[in-house]
Amino acid sequence: MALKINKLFDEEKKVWILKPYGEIDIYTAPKFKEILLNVIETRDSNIIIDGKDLEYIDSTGLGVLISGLKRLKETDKNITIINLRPNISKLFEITGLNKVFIVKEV
Amino acid sequence: MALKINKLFDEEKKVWILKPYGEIDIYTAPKFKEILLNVIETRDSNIIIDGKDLEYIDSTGLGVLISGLKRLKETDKNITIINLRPNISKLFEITGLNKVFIVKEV
Amino acid sequence: MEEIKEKVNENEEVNMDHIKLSMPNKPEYVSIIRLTASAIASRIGFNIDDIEDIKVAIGEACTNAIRHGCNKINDTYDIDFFAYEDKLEIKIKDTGKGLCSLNIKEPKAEDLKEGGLGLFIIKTLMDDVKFTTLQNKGTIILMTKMLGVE
Amino acid sequence: MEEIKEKVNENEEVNMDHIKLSMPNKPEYVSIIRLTASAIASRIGFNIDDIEDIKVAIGEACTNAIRHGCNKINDTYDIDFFAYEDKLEIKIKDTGKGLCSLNIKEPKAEDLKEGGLGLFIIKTLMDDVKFTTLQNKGTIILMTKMLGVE
Ligand SMILES: Nc1ncnc2c1ncn2[C@@H]1O[C@H](COP(=O)(O)OP(=O)(O)O)[C@@H](O)[C@H]1O
Ligand SMILES: Nc1ncnc2c1ncn2[C@@H]1O[C@H](COP(=O)(O)OP(=O)(O)O)[C@@H](O)[C@H]1O
Repeated sequence: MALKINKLFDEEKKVWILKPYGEIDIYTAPKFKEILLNVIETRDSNIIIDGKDLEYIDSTGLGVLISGLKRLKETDKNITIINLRPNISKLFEITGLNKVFIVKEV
Repeated sequence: MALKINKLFDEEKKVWILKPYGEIDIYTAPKFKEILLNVIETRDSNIIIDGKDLEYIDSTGLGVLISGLKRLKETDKNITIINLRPNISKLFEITGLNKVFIVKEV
Repeated sequence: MEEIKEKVNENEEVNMDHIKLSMPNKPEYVSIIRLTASAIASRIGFNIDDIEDIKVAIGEACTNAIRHGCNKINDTYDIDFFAYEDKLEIKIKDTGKGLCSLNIKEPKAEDLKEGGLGLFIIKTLMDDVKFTTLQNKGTIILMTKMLGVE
Repeated sequence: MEEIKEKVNENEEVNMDHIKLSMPNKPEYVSIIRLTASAIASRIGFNIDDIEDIKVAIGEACTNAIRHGCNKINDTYDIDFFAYEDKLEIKIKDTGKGLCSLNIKEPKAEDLKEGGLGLFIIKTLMDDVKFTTLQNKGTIILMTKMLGVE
């Protein structure tokens, strides 16, 4: 019912790794947006989102991801999403967002 | 949200061991009662109830235990309850039923 | 009835969220109410022990509403949650025959009675419990759990 | 409005349980509604995948009710569950400005718009979705998930 987000910058691969724990919905999306945009501002690089412990995301959360991607695209960077649970993977498929983000099985 | 009950007769110790999984409440208590009384009818001996996977019990469920105990008392048998979770242990204490049944920590 | 109404109006001036639920008087739905109550209590910030207490208390009250408090076969009863910053009030209202007696006694262990534990359990687990009963017009039970009180 | 009312009356003749919920228009309570919906769906017998679909759909509908469908600050909106043996109908009713357009388009991936996914997701995950909208008087969305249908 809540959301925690772990963030770290992988110095070797020069990439942000964000790992959300819990649910991203209308209540928690603003916090997620703040962290995502803050991360991009701090260091403009590719972002990996590890979905292993993301239990739920709704259109509000997808909207935040899209706004992050838009920002990154300005400097030709990207968002890769890994480890998505089947129920969430399904959402990316039906919305076509699996073709907008780099969605990887593992 | 449902209830399953495992029953076995320990031939060595001559005792029934019942292990409920889930919740005993107004909805599932009738099933629990049926199994408990059936067990007593099949073989009139002491009963051990293993509460390890009992997640919830309400006054309806406690009532079933009492009616089982009443039946057993007629032939000087008893009900021992083991492995109760703290939240359920508390219910036995406040109702004084920890002095009516043999309630053991392990 | 009056007393509870006044209480609710007074409440509306402070910071309070009101969640209303109407349920069929069927045993199979009580676990859903317990789950919803847990989620609300957890949102307010109650700890696990208190959430368990609230779960048991609301379960007992709903069980009574179904058993004693519903007249017709396809009847419903109402559950109101009043979520404050520092407490949760829960009101369960049925349309049954009303409580016969408000004399809730501590159960006597030696007696070995199958019933009569529900109201006692509610009183023990909650910080405040009020009954309003109208002969043949139903029962209202209003119970309160305070946040951070032992 | 008429259409949905008729439907409900018709329903009451078959075996159906009606659960009513009224919620404050606050984001922090949407997860509680999702949880309650999951529990109801599970009680009817839906499998895990279908329960997930129902959870997402009701989440989106409640999000819209809060975002677009509530006029006042301390407004509430209503969720009705109609539990049948072979389906779950969910009605979400707000008092907002009403839907401007019922023209729900498949999102275009290239467009990269932050919004506009909610109604499309609902339509995709549920077996049937009906909107009733009254200019400045709110929106009703009635969505149905059938049991055991792919
Ligand atoms: N909602 C209610 N409507 C009418 N009578 C009630 C209600 N709740 C409780 N009672 C009365 O109070 C008595 C004690 O209730 P309780 O302590 O829960 O035990 P039990 O339900 O097992 O008898 C019940 O037997 C019933 O007569
Ligand atoms: N309950 C509602 N009341 C009024 N308008 C609504 C409601 N639900 C949806 N809408 C309208 O439909 C549009 C599309 O909704 P949706 O697909 O959920 O995307 P989003 O909410 O992100 O815009 C909204 O922008 C809004 O104008």
